Amino acid sequence: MDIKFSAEDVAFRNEVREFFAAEYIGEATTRLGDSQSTDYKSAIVGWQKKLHAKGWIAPGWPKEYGGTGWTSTQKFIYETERGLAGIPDVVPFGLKMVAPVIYTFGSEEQKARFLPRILNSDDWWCQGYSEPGAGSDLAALSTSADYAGDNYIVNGRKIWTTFAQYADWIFCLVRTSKGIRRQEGISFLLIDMNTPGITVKPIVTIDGKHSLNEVLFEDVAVPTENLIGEQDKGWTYAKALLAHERTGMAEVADSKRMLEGLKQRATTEINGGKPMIEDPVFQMRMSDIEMELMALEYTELRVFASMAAGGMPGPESSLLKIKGTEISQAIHELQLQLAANYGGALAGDLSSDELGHDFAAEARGKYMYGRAATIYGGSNEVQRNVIAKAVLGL
Amino acid sequence: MDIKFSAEDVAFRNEVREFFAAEYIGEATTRLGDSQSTDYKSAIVGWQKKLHAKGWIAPGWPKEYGGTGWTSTQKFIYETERGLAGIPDVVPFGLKMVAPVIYTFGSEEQKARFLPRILNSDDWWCQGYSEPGAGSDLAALSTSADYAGDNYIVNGRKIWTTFAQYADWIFCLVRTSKGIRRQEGISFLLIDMNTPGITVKPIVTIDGKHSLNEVLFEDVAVPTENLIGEQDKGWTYAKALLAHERTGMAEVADSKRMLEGLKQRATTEINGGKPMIEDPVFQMRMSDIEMELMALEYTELRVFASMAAGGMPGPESSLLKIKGTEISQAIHELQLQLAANYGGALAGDLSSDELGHDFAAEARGKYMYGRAATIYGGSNEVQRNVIAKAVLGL
Amino acid sequence: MNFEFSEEQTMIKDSVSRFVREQYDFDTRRGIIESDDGISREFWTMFAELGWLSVPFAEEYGGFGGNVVDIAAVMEEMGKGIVVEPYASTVVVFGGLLSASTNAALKEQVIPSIIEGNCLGSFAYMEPQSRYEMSDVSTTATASGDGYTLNGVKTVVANGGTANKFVVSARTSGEQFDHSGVSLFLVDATAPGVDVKAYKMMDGQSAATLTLTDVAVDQGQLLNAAGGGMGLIEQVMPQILIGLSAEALGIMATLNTLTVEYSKTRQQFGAPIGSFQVLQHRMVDTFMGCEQTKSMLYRGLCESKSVAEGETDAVALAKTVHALKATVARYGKIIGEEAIQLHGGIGMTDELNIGHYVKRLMMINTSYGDGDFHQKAFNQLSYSA
Amino acid sequence: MNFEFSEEQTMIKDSVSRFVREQYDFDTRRGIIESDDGISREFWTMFAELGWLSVPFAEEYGGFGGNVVDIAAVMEEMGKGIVVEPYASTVVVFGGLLSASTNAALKEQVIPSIIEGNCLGSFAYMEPQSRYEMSDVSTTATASGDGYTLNGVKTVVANGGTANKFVVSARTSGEQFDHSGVSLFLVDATAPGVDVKAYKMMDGQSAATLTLTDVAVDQGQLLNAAGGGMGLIEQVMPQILIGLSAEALGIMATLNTLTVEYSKTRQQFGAPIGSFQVLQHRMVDTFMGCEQTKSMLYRGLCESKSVAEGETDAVALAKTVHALKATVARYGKIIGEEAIQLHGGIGMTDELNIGHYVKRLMMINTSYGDGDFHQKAFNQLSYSA
Repeated sequence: MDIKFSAEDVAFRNEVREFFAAEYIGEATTRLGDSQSTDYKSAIVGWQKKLHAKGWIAPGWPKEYGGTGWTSTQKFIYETERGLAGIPDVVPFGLKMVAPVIYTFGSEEQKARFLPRILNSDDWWCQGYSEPGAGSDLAALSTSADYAGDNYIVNGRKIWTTFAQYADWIFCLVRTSKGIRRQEGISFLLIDMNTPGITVKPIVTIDGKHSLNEVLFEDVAVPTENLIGEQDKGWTYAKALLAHERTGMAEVADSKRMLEGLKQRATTEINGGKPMIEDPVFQMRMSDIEMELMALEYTELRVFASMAAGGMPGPESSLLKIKGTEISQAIHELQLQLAANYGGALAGDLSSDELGHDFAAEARGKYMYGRAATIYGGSNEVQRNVIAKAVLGL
Repeated sequence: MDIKFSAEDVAFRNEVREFFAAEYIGEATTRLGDSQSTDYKSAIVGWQKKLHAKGWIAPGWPKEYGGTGWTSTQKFIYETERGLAGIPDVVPFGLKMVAPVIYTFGSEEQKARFLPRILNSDDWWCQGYSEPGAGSDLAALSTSADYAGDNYIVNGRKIWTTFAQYADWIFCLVRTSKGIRRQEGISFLLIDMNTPGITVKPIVTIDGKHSLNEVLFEDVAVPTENLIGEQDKGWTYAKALLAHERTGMAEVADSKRMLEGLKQRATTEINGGKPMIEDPVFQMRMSDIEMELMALEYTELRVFASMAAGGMPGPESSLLKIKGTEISQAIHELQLQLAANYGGALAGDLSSDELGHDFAAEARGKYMYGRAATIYGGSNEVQRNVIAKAVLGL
Repeated sequence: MNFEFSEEQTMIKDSVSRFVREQYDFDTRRGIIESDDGISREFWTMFAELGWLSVPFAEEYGGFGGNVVDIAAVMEEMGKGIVVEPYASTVVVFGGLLSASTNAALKEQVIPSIIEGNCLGSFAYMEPQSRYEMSDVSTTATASGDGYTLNGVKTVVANGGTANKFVVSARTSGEQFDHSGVSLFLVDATAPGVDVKAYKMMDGQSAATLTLTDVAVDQGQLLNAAGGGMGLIEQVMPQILIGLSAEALGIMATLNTLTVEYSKTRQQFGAPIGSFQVLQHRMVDTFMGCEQTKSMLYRGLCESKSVAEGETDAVALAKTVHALKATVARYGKIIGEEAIQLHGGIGMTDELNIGHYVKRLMMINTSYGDGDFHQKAFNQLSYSA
Repeated sequence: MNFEFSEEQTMIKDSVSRFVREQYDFDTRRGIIESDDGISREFWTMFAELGWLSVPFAEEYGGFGGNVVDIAAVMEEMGKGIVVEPYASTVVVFGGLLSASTNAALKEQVIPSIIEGNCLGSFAYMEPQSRYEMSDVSTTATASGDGYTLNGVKTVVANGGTANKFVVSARTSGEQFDHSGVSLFLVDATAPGVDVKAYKMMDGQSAATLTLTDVAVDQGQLLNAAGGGMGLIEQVMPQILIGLSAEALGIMATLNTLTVEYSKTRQQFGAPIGSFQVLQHRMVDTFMGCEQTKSMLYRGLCESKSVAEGETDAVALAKTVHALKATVARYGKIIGEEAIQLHGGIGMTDELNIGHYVKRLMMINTSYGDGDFHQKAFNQLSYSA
C-alpha cells in the first residue's frame, strides 16, 4: 500500500516537466486550445512535430514502430503531467486509433507506408465509424463497400467525424457482406480523403463551433490494398481498438486542473460582497466534485498499478469513463454557475472589461460541448450496460 | 385559476376541525400511534366507532351503503384536516379495500352480511394478495382454491399481511384455474380467519416491530358463497380496487405536518452552539424537500380539482404515489440526520432525559419502516413503468 | 377551486399558440436572429395589433387590464416557440416596473407607447460586481440642480441591443449594499452620456453593457420616491419570476414532448430507444419534473391573486416565487440535459431545435437569480428566526 | 507503487475472513446479541489469542507494531461479518488514544491488558448538547488537591455496556467551545461516582449514558498534558475514521454482492429482476460507489504512511479522511437503501441479514460525525482563505 515513485521515475517526471515548461510556450497554448482559429491545424502539427523530434509522440506504440519504450509508470507520469500542464492530447485519430490497428493487423506494406507519416504528423487522420443510424449501436452501420476487382466501391454516410475538414485520410468501417450476425461482414478500410466522390459537410455544434462533420461517399473507389487484414473481419480489429481507447478516459489530471481553476474563480466571483468560495452552499457543490475526483484519482492509480504489475486492470477500470465524464461535466456546470448571467454572452468583439467578465465564453463553450462526453465513445448508458454484464454478471 | 373554497366548504372544514379537536383526544393519539401496544386494536376500533357514530367512517362509499354523500371537495377537506391533525387514517383493509369490491361486485347477500359490520368496525379485515413469489408481479400468485362442491379448498401462503394477528376476515386472490394468461383463473375469496387450517406467523420488520405476517392455508375449506362475483374473474375486481387505492397516496397533509415537526426539531438540535435550522447546508436539505412538497400540494389540488369538476384525473395524478413516498422518505432521512448518534439507540426503559434525546426512537422507526413505502402497493419502479406506458406511450 | 384559464385567457393563449405553430417555425426564428435587428419588427407590430403588448396594463392607459395569470398564459406559449422578440423584457419587466410606478405622468407618457409597439424597454440593474444582488448598486445618482447625474456601468442588460428606454437602478443614498437608497430612473437609450455596447446572447436575444457617464436626469424620470426603488422592485418581482417561469414551463414541456417522440422513432440495437427501461424511467422523471413545475407555477398564480385581493400576505407569495424559480432551475437543468443526452449526437447540433430550447432555458435560469440564489432566499424567509 | 496488502497483512486479513465465514454466521451473531452480555467473551479471548487485539500497538507493550493499513485489513473483514464485539471501540479508538498518549506509565498499565483481552475500552466524548463537535465539552474537571474532580454527562458512549475503562474528555480550562482546555482522563467504569446506564443500539452493539458525579481522578490518569486533549484526538482521528470506513467498506461490498446475487434469482414478471435495465444501472452505480469508497480508503492509507514518514503534511491527510467519511456516508446510504429496495419485502424483515448490515452502516455514519459534518470540515480545510 504505497504510491511512491522510484528515483528513476521521479527523474523522468522532472524531465517531462522541464520539457513541457521549455517547449510548450504560451503562444502555442492559445492556438492549440482554439479549434476555430485559422491556424489551428498548423499549430497542432507544429507542436506534434516537436514532440516527435523529442521522441515522445507515440508512448503507446511498440518501440519497433517508433514508440517510446516507456514503462507503464512512465506513460502514466507523462499523461498526468500533460494534463496538469493543460496541454491538449495529440490528435488521437492517427496516433492512437488507426496506428494500433495498422501495426497490429496491417500488412508490412501498410506499416511502411502509413506509420512514419503518422509519427511525423504528415498525414491528418479522421475516423469513419458512426453513421446516422449507427451511434451507440455501431454494428448497425450500413455504408457499403462493394468489391470490384482492384477496388472497393464505397457508398454511404459517416457522421460526427471530428476534424474531417483537415484530414488527409479517413479510416472506415464499411459493410462488405451481409452476414448472419450484424457484426460479421464489416471491413476496415483506409481511404484517401482526396478520392473523388467524397464530400465533407460541416456540422456546427451547440457551442456554435465547427469541429464535427458529415462525410459522404458516392461511388468512391478505394484500392483493395487499403483493406486492413481480411475482408469481413473489420469488427474484430475495431473492437480491439475500442478496448485500447477505453483505458485512460478518466482524465483525472485535466479535471484536477479545471477544478483548481474553478476554485480560483470562486475567489474572484462576488455575491453580496462575499466571494463565492466562502458560500457554504457553493462549497458543498465544489466538494461534492472534489471528493469524487480525489477518489477517482486513486481508482485510476489502482488500475495503473495493476497494469504496471503486469496484470489486467480489475473491474474498477470500467468506471473510469463514466465517473471521469460525470466529474468533468459537473465542473463545467459549476464553472457556468459561477459565470452567472455572463455565461450566455456571445460578446464577440467586446473585451472582458467591456463585458464585465472574463471566463464566461470559456465556461459556456466547455459546458455546451462537454455534453457530448457522455454520448460519444459508447454513451454512458452503454457503459453501464457493459459493466452490468461484464462485471456484475447480470 | 383559483383555490378558494365556497362558504359551505369553509363551514364544513370548521366542523371537521372542531370534531377532531373535541373527539380526538391526546390519550387516543398515543395509543393509535403505537401499533405495538397491547390495546392498539381496541383503541383503533374505539376511535373508528366514534367516527361511525358521527357518520364519517366511510367518505368513499356510495351513500346507499352508508357513505357520507360528501362532494369531492368535502372528501378532500376531510382528508387534509385529518392529515394536518396527525390522526391516522382508518385501517384501510375493510373500509377502503374490500368494501368497494363487495358493494361493486358482491351479491346482495354479501353486501348485507359484510358491509354493516365493516362500517361499525365489528370485523377486522386483512389483505391476502402478495405471496413469496408474487410481489410487484402480483399475477404470479400461486395459492390455489380447488372447487369441491360447496367449498373451495385453499392451499398456499400469503405474505406481508398487515395486522393479520388482529383480523377476523381476510380477502384473498387465489388461483382457481390455470388460464392461458396469468391474470386469468384468479378468483376473489373472502375467508373467515377462524377457519381450521389457517396459521398466522408474525414477521418482525427492520424497525423491530410486528405488524406484518405470513398467513398459511392448509386445506382450508371456504364456502362458495364467499366467492365475490364470478369464479376466475378476480383479477378484474382486484384491479378496480387498485385503481381506487392509487388516488390520494401523496399524503401531502401528513408530510406537511412531519416537515413542521422537522423544522421545530431543527431549532432545538444544536451543533457548535448553533441550532441546525440556521445551518445553511441543512437549510438546503430542508428546502429541497419543502419546495417539492409545496409543488406536490398543488399537484394534488390539480388532481382533486379535475375530479371535483366531474372529470378524470389527468396524467399528473400518476406521480402522486412516487413523489409522495419520495418526499416522506426524505423527511424521515433528515429527521434521522437530526437525531445524530441517538438515532440508533434502543433506549428501552431509559427516559429521554437519561438518554439525552427525545425523538430518536421515532425518527429511527419512521426511517426504517418508511423504506417500505416505495416497495408496497406497486413498487416505485413499477409505478414508473406504468407511467412510461400509460402516460408517455412508451 | 379550479386551475383553468378563463375564457379570455384561453383566447389569448390560443392566439399566441397559433402564431407560434403557424408563423414562427424554427427557420423563421433563425432568420430573425440572423437579421441585423435580431428581432422582427413586423411581428412586434403584429403583437401590438393582437393586443398582446397590452395584456398587463391598466385600462386607463389603453391596456387589457390583465394580471399575472394572463402574463403566464402568454409567456408559456412564447416559450414553446422560444420567441426572441423581447416580450418579457419590455412588457413583463419594464412594463411591470412602470405599472407599479407612482409617477402618473411617466406612466401616461410611456405605457401607451409600449402598448402601441413603439417602445422597447429593459431593466438595467446588474453591475460588474453585483452578481444577483439587486441591492448591490454602485451606480451613483448624484443630486444636481433639480435632478440627478448618473454615473456607472450596468452589465448584461436584457434586450440591450434594441431597447429604446431603460429603467436604471442607481444609488441616491446609502452604501453599496444598502437596501434603501436605491432609486429607479427612466433613461432614454439615446440620452447624452449613455453608451450602449450590444451583443448577442446564446439564446438569440440581445444584451448590452450600459455605461452611464454624467447622464442628466430630472425628478420626473424617477419611478417612485427617491431611495425607494427596492420596494418597487420587490413588488414587481413575483410577476417577473412568474413570467419567466411560465416561459420556462413552455420550453420544458416542449423538450419533453420532443424527446419522448424522438425516443419512439430512434432505433438502436434493433429497438426504439424509448423501449429501454432506463430511458423510460428517466423520461418519467422529466415528465414529473415538468408537472411539479407547473404545479408550483399555479401555486404562484393562485397566491398572486390572493395577495392582490388582500387575503394572503406577500411573504407567502415571495416564498412561492423563490421556490418556483429554484424549481425551474432544478428541473430545467435536468430536462435540458436529458433532452440532449437522449437525442445523442443529433442533440449536440446547432441545426436541431433541441439545443436552442436548452439555451433559452439556461438563460432563464440565470435571469434574476439562479436556483441556488433563489433557494437561499427561500431559506431566509422560511428558516430564519 | 502498489495497492496490495503485505504478506503479513494478508495473513491477518485472511484469518479474520476465515473466522467470519466459518464461525460467525448470522445465527451465531444473533445469539450473541441476544445473550446477557451482548458480546461473546469466548470469541474475544480468541481474538486475543490470534493476536488481533495486538495489531496497532507498539512491540514494547507486546503489540504487533502494525499501522492503519493493518487496522483497515482487520476492520474490513469484521465489517463483512458485522462482528458486534467491540474491536473498533476498544482497539482502534480507545487503544489508539492510549497509543498516542504521552503518559508512559498509563500505557504500560493498560495496553497489555487490552492485548490480553482483559480490558474493554471506550471513548466518552459526546454530551447532550454537543452533537458532533468534539470541542463542545461542558463536563468539568476541577482541580482538587493533586488531581481533579469530574462532573458531567456523556451520551451514546460506544461499547458502554461492557467497557471496563473509558477515556473521558473533560474541560480543565476555557469556555464551552474552546479548542484548548479539553483534557482526556482514563476513568474506570467502577470508579466511585461513575454511573453507567447501558442500552442496546440498533446494530446490536451497546452504548451508555455515563454520568460523572464528583469522580476523583489523579494526574496519572491524564493521557497527555492538561488542556491538550484536542491535539491528541486530532492525531488519532485519521486512524479512527479509517478504521470505521474500512468496516463500512466491508459492509458495502457485502450488501452489493448479496443484492446482485439476489437479483439473479428473484423472479418477477417472468424474468430475474437483475435482467431489468433500470435495476442493472442502479447496481452499477452502487458498484461504482463501493469502488470509489475503496479508492478513497486507499488514499487515506497511502497518505497516512506518507505522514508517518514525514513526507506529507497532516492537513492533506485530514482532508482525505474527512472526504473518506463523507464518501462512506454518501455511498453507504445509497447502497443500504438500494439493498433494501431491490430485495423488496424480504429486505424489510428482521429475519434477513440485509437490514442488519444496513443498520451497522447507519451507525458508522453517525459515529464521529456524519457526512455533512465531515464534508463541511473538508470545506473548511479546502476553501478557507
